[in-house]
Amino acid sequence: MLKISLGKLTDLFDAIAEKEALYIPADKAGVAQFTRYENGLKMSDALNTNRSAKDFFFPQIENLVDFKVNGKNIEIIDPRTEQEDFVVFGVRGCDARSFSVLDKVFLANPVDSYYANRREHGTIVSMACTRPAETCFCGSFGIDASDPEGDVTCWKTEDALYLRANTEKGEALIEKVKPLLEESDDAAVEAQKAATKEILGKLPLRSFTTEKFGGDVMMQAFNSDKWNSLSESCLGCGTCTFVCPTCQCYDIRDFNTGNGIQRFRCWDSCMYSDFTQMAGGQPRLTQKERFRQRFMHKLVYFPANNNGEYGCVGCGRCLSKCPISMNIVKVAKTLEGEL
Amino acid sequence: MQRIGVFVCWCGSNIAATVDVQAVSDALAKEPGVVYSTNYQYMCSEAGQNMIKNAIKEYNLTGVVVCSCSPRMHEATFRKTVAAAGLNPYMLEVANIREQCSWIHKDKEAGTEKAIVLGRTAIAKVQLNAPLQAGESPVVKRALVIGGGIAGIQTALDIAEAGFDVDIVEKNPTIGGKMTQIDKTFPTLDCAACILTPKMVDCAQNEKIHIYSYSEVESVKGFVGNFTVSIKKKARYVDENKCTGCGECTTKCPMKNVPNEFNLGMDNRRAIYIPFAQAVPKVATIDPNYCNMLKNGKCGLCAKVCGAGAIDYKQQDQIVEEKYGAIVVATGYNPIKLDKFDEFGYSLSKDVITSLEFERLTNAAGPTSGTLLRPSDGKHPHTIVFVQCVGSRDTSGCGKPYCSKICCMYTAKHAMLTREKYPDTDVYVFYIDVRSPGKNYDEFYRRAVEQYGVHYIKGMVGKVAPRADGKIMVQASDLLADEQLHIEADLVVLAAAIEPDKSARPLATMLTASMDTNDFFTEAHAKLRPVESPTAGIFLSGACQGPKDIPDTVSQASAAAAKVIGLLVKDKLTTNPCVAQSNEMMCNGCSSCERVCPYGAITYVDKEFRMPDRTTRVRRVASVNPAVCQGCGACTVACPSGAMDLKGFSNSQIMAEVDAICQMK
Amino acid sequence: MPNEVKAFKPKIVAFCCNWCSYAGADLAGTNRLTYPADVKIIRVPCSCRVNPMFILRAFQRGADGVILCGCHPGDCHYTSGNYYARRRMTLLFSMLDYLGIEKERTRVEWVSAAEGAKFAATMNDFVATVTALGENKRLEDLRCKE
Amino acid sequence: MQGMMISRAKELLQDGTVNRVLGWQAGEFVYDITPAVFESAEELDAGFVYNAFCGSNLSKYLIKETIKEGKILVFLKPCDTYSFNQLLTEHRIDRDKIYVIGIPCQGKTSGEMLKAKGISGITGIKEDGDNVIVETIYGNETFARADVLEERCRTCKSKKHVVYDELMGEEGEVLDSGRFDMVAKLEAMTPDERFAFWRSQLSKCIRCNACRNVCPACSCEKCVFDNPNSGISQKAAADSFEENMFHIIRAFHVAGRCTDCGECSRVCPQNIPLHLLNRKFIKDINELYGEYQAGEEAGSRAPLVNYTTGDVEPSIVYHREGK
Repeated sequence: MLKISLGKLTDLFDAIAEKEALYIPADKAGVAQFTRYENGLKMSDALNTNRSAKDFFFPQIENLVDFKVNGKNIEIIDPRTEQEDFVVFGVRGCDARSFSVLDKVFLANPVDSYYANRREHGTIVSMACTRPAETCFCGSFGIDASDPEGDVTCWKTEDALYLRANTEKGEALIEKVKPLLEESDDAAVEAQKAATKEILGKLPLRSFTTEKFGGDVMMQAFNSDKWNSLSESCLGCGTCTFVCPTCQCYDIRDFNTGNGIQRFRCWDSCMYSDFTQMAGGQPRLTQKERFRQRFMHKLVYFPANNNGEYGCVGCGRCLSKCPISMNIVKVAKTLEGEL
Repeated sequence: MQRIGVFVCWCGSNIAATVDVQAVSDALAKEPGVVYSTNYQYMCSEAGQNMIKNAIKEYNLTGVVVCSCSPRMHEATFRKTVAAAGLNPYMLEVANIREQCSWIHKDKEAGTEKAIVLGRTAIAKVQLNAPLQAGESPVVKRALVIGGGIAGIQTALDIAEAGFDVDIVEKNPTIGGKMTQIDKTFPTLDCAACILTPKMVDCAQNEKIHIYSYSEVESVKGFVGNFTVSIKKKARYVDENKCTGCGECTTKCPMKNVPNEFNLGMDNRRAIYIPFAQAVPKVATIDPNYCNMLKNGKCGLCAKVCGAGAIDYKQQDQIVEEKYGAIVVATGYNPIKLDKFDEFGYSLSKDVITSLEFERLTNAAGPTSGTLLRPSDGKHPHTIVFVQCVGSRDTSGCGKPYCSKICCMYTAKHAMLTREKYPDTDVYVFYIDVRSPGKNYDEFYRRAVEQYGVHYIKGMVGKVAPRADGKIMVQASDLLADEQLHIEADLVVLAAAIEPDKSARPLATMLTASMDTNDFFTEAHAKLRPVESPTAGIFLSGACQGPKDIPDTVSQASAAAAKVIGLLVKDKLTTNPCVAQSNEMMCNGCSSCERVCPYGAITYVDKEFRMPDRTTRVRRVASVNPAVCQGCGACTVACPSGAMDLKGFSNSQIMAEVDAICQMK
Repeated sequence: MPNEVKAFKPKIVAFCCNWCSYAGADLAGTNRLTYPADVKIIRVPCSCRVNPMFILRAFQRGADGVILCGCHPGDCHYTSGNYYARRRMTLLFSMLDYLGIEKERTRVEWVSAAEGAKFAATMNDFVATVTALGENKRLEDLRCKE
Repeated sequence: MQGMMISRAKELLQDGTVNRVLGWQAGEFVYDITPAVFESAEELDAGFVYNAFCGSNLSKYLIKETIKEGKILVFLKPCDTYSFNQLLTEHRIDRDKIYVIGIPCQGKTSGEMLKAKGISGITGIKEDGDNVIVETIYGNETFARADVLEERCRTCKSKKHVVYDELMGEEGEVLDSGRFDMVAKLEAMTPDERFAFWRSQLSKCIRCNACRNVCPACSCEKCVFDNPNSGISQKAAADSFEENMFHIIRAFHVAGRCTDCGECSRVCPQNIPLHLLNRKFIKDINELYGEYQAGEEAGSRAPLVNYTTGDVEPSIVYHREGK
């Protein structure tokens, strides 16, 4: 185990930022968000960022291809430039797990080269939680918030930051900043882990489980009439989708710049009435169907296609951000009685 | 994708001198959608137009852009050209490269560059043009005239003369209006009644004219060519068809002390009355405010004396609905109330009167049978002071800011007639300016001064104070002599400003016709369309549009009639195709568009829609009447969902123009 | 001289009412009153046809200034259109200012069909104002400026 | 109050006045209240709640609800009644199918405010006079109620119900609680400061459309931003221009119609003070065209579909006080 005193944290950040782009959670205009590190940027004390860390690999908007129009001729241009290496520091256990969910979508054949390229160049430095919120339920998905996954795992104690490399990429990063770090035993880390585990055991959602949805329940769940009342108050906004670390739907659109076309993709939400517009219109005609789609996807369809892995990591963002406080926990709890 | 032809005009050297027309047509040839691009000396010439026609055929053009002078100049010309070649005339756009380019730029490079941008902008627009068809709407061949004064009468007679049915709605029991109260008319001094009453009788006898007397307009729906109007016939408690106008009832009615409005309250009439001897229709009316039978159920004398059995105490207001192709507003004017003008003592002395009251005092059918007597003691006045501009040209807020126009002339008339009939009378006229333009008007005024010895004094009266001995002290300044005057007068006559009738404002709302701040109706164009309201199918006659004397009123009345006739002879109206259109699928039914529409062209209908989940739902959606819409586009911006768009100037067309102008190149 | 820094030429979009200011612009042309070629006119039936969306669109696409010309209050061809335009534009401009966007980049002027000289003077003044402000940065869309 | 509301709702269901009740349903925690429709006494007993976290403005749900059969009972807080009237003005809801009970509101507690004060792991909340005691797995904390109210409640415009069929509690009054102070503060800044402020705020926007979808004034059948034919449809803001445009157009579309219910700011997951845009328009309208409160009176003519011949010229923007 390696450690660095908190007083030298800035040196660590500076050292990383010197070699590659570094992003850390920082408070900006009242909310915690991953921000490109520049000397002096202070790390946020918030439990988690408002937006998840998926943005780094699956940004909200990205150009896929440019068409340059010249009179009656069109030139096709790949807008991608060399991707720089980057480090995302301070990813929580839930978000750290979300990448493996996203990988199952974007790295499955056919591989999404835009996503793969970013994954390749990104190093994840995760941070153990010590003060989880009542909305946290990552434990329901087997995530250990006190010892999160990632290329490097960190623990922040009163006086020091402890680091452990988990992967080759992690080793490489540690190697680059080795002179700043000192060897240490893991007593402080073990103590923190034990304390955090005790708190996790007290969380209101500690016993929440989605187990019932893993079996052969697709039609039963789909046909439940509980969807009517559950979806009744849904506004059809995209808040849950856009703060979710595992939602991966997107739309591809063309923007006419006046001199050409930029073909870009951007996040889309299955909750939107104009989601998946096609020649025949949107296949899910009512908000109930759209609402059902999102939760069926996370709880039933995704595990059915991915060896039982759910499309949720229990980060709790939707619990605190949904304008009408409808969320996956309420949905799962209401439906499980039906199964 | 359109197949667009571009035609760049040299306009001789007007364009070609500062714009490289060859460069423009070459550059525009490269634009997407352009299949043909050329330039020529005079596109508007027959040869130029033939080039366009031939190219449309040869290259199967679906859209045409002409880069030339202002579309205000030749858009119509080129529309006809493309239509002649079989293209929809609205598939044409004109790029203004003369007035807005070659004529204002001296630098040929800059001018050429701008001309290319303007051409590209027109191309971008025409890409999104859609063929438009002018609509048609039928015309109901009947006109309504609101107001039965001399304006309304003249308009109705002229329309009827052309063979169209016309109805007059008059709120009083008789038609005739203000002119019936006037004694003589300037500048000829012929008797008002002698020239008016034959016209009133003509109206009554004309088969094409129907008079709704003692009636008011309740509501107006519809649009040019097709109005539906509800008219309220107020109960007069006398059967119009039975009453012979013998007048027996009006002499027997015991309620003798009803102020007679015809004589402005200077004498009395009965509760059942005929306003004056030549009233049309000559039918009695019961005044429900005074009739004892109607108020208390006692009396019934008139019914007893009526030989025709025309009295009907149970009569009710009646609503009649009629359809009209055109509506003429002729609601006229009234003198303003003078209670705000304490300095003139109108409410302090009976011998301070208005000019209209003076008319009645000199009229043979008036309260004094035409002998000029003071209202207070019935004596001959020996000194009379006329005060002009009472409440006119008044920016203090008490009166009206405008000139009432008629006062100078009728005051000259009053002064002259007084001096002629009563040469021993001293007559003073106080004026700010004497305004006497008009045929024989200035001569008339000069006669009053020079031949009749009327004392015209430039200056305003400061104070009019009645004295206990019956004399009225008039304090005034003579601006020319620069001295204060004190005149002991027997009678003071105030030339009160005139204002539109109070019924005009609610009527304007019903008609969606606009008014100015003084409640005069606004004309469609102050110079070129002076007898039309901006609202199609609504015409203006007489003083409702602005102060007017009788000759002007009659001129405008006939002009309005001519415009109405011009409308009614058409079987169908073609409508401007560049009108608003509501996309019902996106309309929220919120009424924002309806509220900003100056023409009342938008109505709401409940329609059944198939919803995405295959249920049906009734929704309130906007519907634009293309015959009424004038295409301003106010609704398109008021509409938050973008459901309302304007044909020919659509959101996407305008944005395409913006894009083309801003494009980097 | 390819290396010379090009003087800033603003892009100006002018929305003109067909009945007054468009005719006023024609009159300016007829009288050969010059104003910079940077001004490009879009003809609209009435100032009330101009949607705030169009104005933002112009800035997005690279305009440096947008001016709306309509009939003088009281003279609207459609009786009331310019009154609505007046309220809409007042509020829109105030909002742009509130967001810190240079208020001088937007303007409303009432120009009648007879005021060719006023049209030219207005455009000269507006172009000078916008030129002094420089390029529109605060409401630009870089995608349209490549 | 909750008990009174439930028993009155039961009566109205019982006597057939209404066939369902629009209210709030308790959630997992004390604060995650969801708007819900209740159809029976049992459902009301099981889940109906009215507490300091029932912030949702229920009026917009009536658009959907009044399409259905039968009459619905709705509980409206004072500020919700303004939205209700505005929806009536715009013919979006059917008054005949609604029974309105006005309920008092002492201001709603903000979960976001608690979070900003470092609160986490909430297990319960108790009210104690003017204080709020927050129970968490990390211990209890006490706050003055006024300090943890929603922003819109700290600057509450009115405790008066402008429409109801029945009122529970006292008739309230229109308040003057300085709701334009922050707008005035921004106006007093330099344009550069304002630009920096709004860039930092609007750049947070994730275009989730929560503000739009919750807004009672944004009730379009199809929003221009969802309509590919509008030319401005977006699913994500590609750059600062699109961030600005969305919020300018949205504020403009509701200008004169926005009742200042504050739902937009309450629901924004990124805590953007969106109400400051709407309030700017309201403040301008009040100052330039005379006081106007949208929704105060059903059927009133909104300032942007109205005019006077003497209105100020747009150039007033250049001459106004401030920098």
